[in-house]
Amino acid sequence: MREILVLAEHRKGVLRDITWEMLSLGKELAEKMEAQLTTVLPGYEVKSLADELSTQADLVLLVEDERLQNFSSMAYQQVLSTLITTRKPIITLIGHTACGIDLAPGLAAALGMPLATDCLSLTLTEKELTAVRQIYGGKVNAEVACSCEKGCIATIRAGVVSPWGEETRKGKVEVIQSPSLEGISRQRFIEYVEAAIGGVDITQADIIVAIGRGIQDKENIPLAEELAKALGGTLACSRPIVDKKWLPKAHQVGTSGKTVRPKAYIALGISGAFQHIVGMKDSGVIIAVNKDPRAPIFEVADYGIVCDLFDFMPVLKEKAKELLQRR
Amino acid sequence: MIPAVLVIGGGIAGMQAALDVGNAGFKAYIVEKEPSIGGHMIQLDDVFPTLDCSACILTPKMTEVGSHSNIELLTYSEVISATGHVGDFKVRIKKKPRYVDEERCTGCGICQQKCPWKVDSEFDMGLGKRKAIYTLFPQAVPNIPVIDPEHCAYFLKGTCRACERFCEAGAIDFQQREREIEIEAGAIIVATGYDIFDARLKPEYGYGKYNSVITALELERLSCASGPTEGKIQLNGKEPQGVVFIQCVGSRDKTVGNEYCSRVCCMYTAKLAYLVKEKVPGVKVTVCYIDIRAFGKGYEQFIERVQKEGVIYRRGNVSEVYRRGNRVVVRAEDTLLGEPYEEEADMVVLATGLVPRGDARELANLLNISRGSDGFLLESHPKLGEIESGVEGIFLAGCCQGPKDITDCVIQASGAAGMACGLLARDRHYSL
Amino acid sequence: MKTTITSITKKQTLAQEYDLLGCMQCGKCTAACPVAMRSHLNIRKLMQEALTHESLNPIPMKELWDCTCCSTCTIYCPRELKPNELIINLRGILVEEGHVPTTIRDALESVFKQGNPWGGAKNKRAEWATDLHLKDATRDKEIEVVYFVGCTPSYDPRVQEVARALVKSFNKAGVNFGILGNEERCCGNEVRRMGEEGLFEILIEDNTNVFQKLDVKTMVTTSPHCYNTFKNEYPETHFEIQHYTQYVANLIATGKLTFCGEVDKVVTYHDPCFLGKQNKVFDAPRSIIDSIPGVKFIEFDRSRERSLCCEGGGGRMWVDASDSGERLAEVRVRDAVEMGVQIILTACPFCLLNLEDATKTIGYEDKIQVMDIMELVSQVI
Amino acid sequence: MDIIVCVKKVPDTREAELIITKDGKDIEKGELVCDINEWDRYAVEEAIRLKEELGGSVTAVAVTPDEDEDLLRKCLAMGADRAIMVKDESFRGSDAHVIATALHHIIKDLPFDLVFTGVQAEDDGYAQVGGILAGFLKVPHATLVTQIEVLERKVQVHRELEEALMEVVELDMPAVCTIQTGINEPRYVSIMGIRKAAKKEMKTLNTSDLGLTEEELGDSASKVKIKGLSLPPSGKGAEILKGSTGEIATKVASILKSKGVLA
Repeated sequence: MREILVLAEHRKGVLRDITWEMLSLGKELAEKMEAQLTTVLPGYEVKSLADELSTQADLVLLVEDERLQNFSSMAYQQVLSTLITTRKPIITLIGHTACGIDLAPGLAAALGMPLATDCLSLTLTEKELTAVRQIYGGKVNAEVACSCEKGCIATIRAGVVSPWGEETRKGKVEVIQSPSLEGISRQRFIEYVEAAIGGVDITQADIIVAIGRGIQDKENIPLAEELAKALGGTLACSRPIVDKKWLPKAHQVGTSGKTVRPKAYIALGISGAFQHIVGMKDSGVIIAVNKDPRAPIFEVADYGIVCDLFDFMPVLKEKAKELLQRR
Repeated sequence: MIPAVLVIGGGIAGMQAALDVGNAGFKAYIVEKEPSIGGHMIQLDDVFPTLDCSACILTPKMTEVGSHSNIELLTYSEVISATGHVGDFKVRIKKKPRYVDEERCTGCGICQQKCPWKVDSEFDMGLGKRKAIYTLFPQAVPNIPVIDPEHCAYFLKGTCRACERFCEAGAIDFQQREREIEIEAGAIIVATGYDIFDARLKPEYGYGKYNSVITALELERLSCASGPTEGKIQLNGKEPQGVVFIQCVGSRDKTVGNEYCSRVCCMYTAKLAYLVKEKVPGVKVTVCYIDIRAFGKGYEQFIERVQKEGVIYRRGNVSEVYRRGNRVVVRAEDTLLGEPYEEEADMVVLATGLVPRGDARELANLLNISRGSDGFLLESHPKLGEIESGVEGIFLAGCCQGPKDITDCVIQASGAAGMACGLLARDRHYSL
Repeated sequence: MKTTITSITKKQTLAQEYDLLGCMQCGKCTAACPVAMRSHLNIRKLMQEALTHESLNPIPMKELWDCTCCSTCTIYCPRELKPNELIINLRGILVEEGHVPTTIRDALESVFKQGNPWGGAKNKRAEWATDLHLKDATRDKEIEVVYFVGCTPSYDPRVQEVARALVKSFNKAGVNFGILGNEERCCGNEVRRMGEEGLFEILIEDNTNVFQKLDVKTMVTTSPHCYNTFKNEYPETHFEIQHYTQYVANLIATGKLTFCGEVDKVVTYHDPCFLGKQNKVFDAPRSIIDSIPGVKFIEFDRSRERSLCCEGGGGRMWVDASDSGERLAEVRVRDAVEMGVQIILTACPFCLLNLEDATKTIGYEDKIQVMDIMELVSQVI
Repeated sequence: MDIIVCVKKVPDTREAELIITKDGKDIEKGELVCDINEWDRYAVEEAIRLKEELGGSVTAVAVTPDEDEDLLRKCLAMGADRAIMVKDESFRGSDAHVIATALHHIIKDLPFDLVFTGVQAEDDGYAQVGGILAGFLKVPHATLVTQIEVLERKVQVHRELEEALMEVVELDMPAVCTIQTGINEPRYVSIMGIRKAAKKEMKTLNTSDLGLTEEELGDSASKVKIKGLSLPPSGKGAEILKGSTGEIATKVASILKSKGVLA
């Protein structure tokens, strides 16, 4: 039976959203290719997760081993390469996450398979996989293709596919013996560490005013801070601001920062790298201010303002003050 | 060899030189630009380190000069040309019109009382007033007033003549004209003194912009009992609570072309600081200095005494003075603490340095003597010939040759007089 | 982390280069320094350290970046030494060692890559003037005046207004002028002061090559910073360099630029350090202001030679001071408000930005306005 | 501690308006300014910091179709000890697999304790080279590294996960790390520094020096090929608000109000 293989990603006993997103995408591909949707769950004492997965896959391959308790690219690679070699799926889907980025390239190299990473959408034919990706920081869309005749691997960007959210399959769970996992001791998981969080919790805010590179200078941050204050909101930022150490990590929105869902999200001078967009796309209303009309942020924003944010900030601040005073 | 010495300048150096020459039995002429002899010293209050009253020690000397049988005073006069050579100089002198007949005037002073026209007094550094007919100061020698035609109503409008009406001696003479005379002398002693550095050239101190920023000489006049405030240290009728002295204003400063140390400012600052402390109860006095140069006899002890009186010495040059409310702020670094600071004050006193007289170049050309790169008249040798000018028969005395204190002026003047007399005496010896 | 320091400066070299033996440690430099009261930067002490210590390691001296290069220390030095240049030299060591604040790093890299420190794209330099249809000075040989716009007026939307206002005046007065368009590059004044001497040399060479192709008599700059370096630091400029205030003052004096309106406002003028203190251009800007009908002009207490630095020079547009405390631009704005001034005028992009920023940080936006002289002029011509 | 850092030059597209070439497979790069890939720059800095702390050497390596000497000079100026550039026109259009193959050929004969790459490149953003290279070299690896501590024959690294979480992983050396931005503050490279670095060793090789065959190179060897590029329409999705700044601010305020977050 032809197969679409999806790697189930989980951490600390919980399946991650990306897994459901990939299953959703996998279901679409499987239906088109008349293939079986199979998901692989490497882990230890994760039977319950396998049951969960079975609601949206035809087959769940549960690989249980104490050494698979936490994600390890070396161990996962062995599990997957063994399975792929024997089962020969048309395509293997992995999340373009911290886990997938660590795993997929080495896996592809070991199997000699083509790998398309960070894909937004996939089209599969008998011979070819076509993927849409973003390049140049999201300013250009690229259509890339590779052969899938001898199998292929794709990593999927988080948050671009909607999960089904309901039971679509009644799959069975098959327990698979873990491979020998030789040599994995050269890479050892030690622990998880929470990034230091300051006094703020941006996830609790109703209004977020977020700044990006466009703020230009640390000195300009107070201007945004004042605006946030005037709106009764909280200041957040994109990754470069934290990289420059202009704001503490606790303010960062995005994959490596916080995911936020405020009622309103105002993005000031944020171009909209996907790592950021993932962290805020579910906000109630998104208003983006950017000089560049082609900035990717406008794709997710509900309202866009193409102007210099330094012109805009003070005016909006005044407007907000006015409104609040009237109240 | 003409047995007479021409002394140019009637300040302390010129007076001392003339007295020594006169006492040696030679004729001495003093040519003085101003209407009276006395020079800068007569403007001072007390002198360091003894705290003697300057006028008290100087007026007897002035009187002696005025009445000395061998000394002829040519006040309100200027040298306009000189020819000849050692032993036989011919010097032409311009006598400016006083509009007062020197022969007739009795010095009663009624003319000054009756003159209705008030003018800022140069002698009081503009802090007090004089009349359009005036003597520089009450003890002026000669005690003969002059009329200042730039302010006299008669010269300006052709009316008034109050002085003429009240002068019982009939000495007022509006018809007087400038005259030239020629004097012959065997030797010349140049004792033309110095000018005070113009503090406006250091705009960062705000002199001329803020009333509370004054020069040290202005403070001398305020402190002087005969001055415009009768010795009270006051500005606009108020005593200052904080006084800051800024040293080295116009001295040791290449930006204004004065690389040299003015030698007297450290000591006169200490003296003035002492006087302020003494006269104003509770006043805070700060002296901002670069180094303290107290090398004379008793000077170091004097500085110590002033410090012990409570004057705060802070090492570090002041960068600027600016306004804050009704007061001014002095900004400096305390270089000993390595700490910049700002100090508020009601009075800032600029210890302005000594600069060559404005006409030093003209005088040097006229006498064919040299000037140094600093603009002062040049001695023949910096160590061994501080008195000789380089032209035989012409000697230097006092601050025209470089900044120095009263003590050194007097010494150099006596030296110059001695050398001049020696020159003249050489000839007398032969003729005997 | 251990750091290997390869170019610690030996005292002999510094002493010779900056005549440190001539320093009398009077402290006037530090006293005059606009940031000394708030910063660890003590230039007098630094002079002594450079002289007496065996070697000087500037790497831990974060305060070196506090200097605004206003040059007051140098202008005031009674021994005519150049303390400011010592700071620039020490920054040069930091630059060579790579130890510069990231924002300075980004600015310098942007100058190298894009020809401006603001990160703007090289080929968007003349975008501000697209709708103005200005002559291209690199092609049009008939041009008499080259208008050197400068980086900040080219890219900063606020300061672009100044360039537009100046263009309006030039057009009104019939000046035959052009701009260098995308061939214009950073003048390097700030680059030199950030210690990047190598990059400054490249900029001199590149700019001089462009200038030499032009057969012009006069170049006019918006910024006093460009004016300063062209006038005093470029070895070969075969034409006359003028700051716009000088050029416009002359246009007004010769009757070429006339006014047709009135400004009923109380204004003052803030002297930019690079125009006033450093180049003694005090009267030209004042004569322009005086000629604007209706304007009531009041001087700041600290004006002309005694003007207060806005803290925008010497790379300070790209780096924060190492300390907190009231910024001088804020002091300036407070003073102006107290004086009853409605508009603070200035003639430098950095002063404009800093002063305007200060009105906001102290909440005086409604009380006072900050404008470039040209902006006010353009309202009434 | 011998560290090899793989670097790449990329065009700076942040402020630029991009134009797609006629063949639709690339963007016009003529007007764009190129510089070291942001992630690689952090990688070079990290390598140099480790060398400064622990001794050893840093070798910068680039595989490129263009004359990228300036890229490697910059790495040398930052503090790398030597540089190797493999230049071949056939690298144009290569996918990560080909680049990793070439890098593997260079690195396999060099002594090393660590190999660094950036997590990804600013241009294609594949995030593959480091992982594939580790596979070829048969050494353990870690991606998205934000902190490195060198211990006895092993390194302990922090990997950046999602939701502000970090994973601490230990790797036996030799190992490959792909470096995430923010791990350090890359130093400035001065013009003087670049001039001085001219004295340092820089080797330029071609593909035959590496024993690479044509089948292993170029577009034909790439497993993943670009079919075509397109520009996303500007402002897709967002309703662009127009008018004066004041008008826009009023609209924004009413939008916020309608969402119940203001007043």
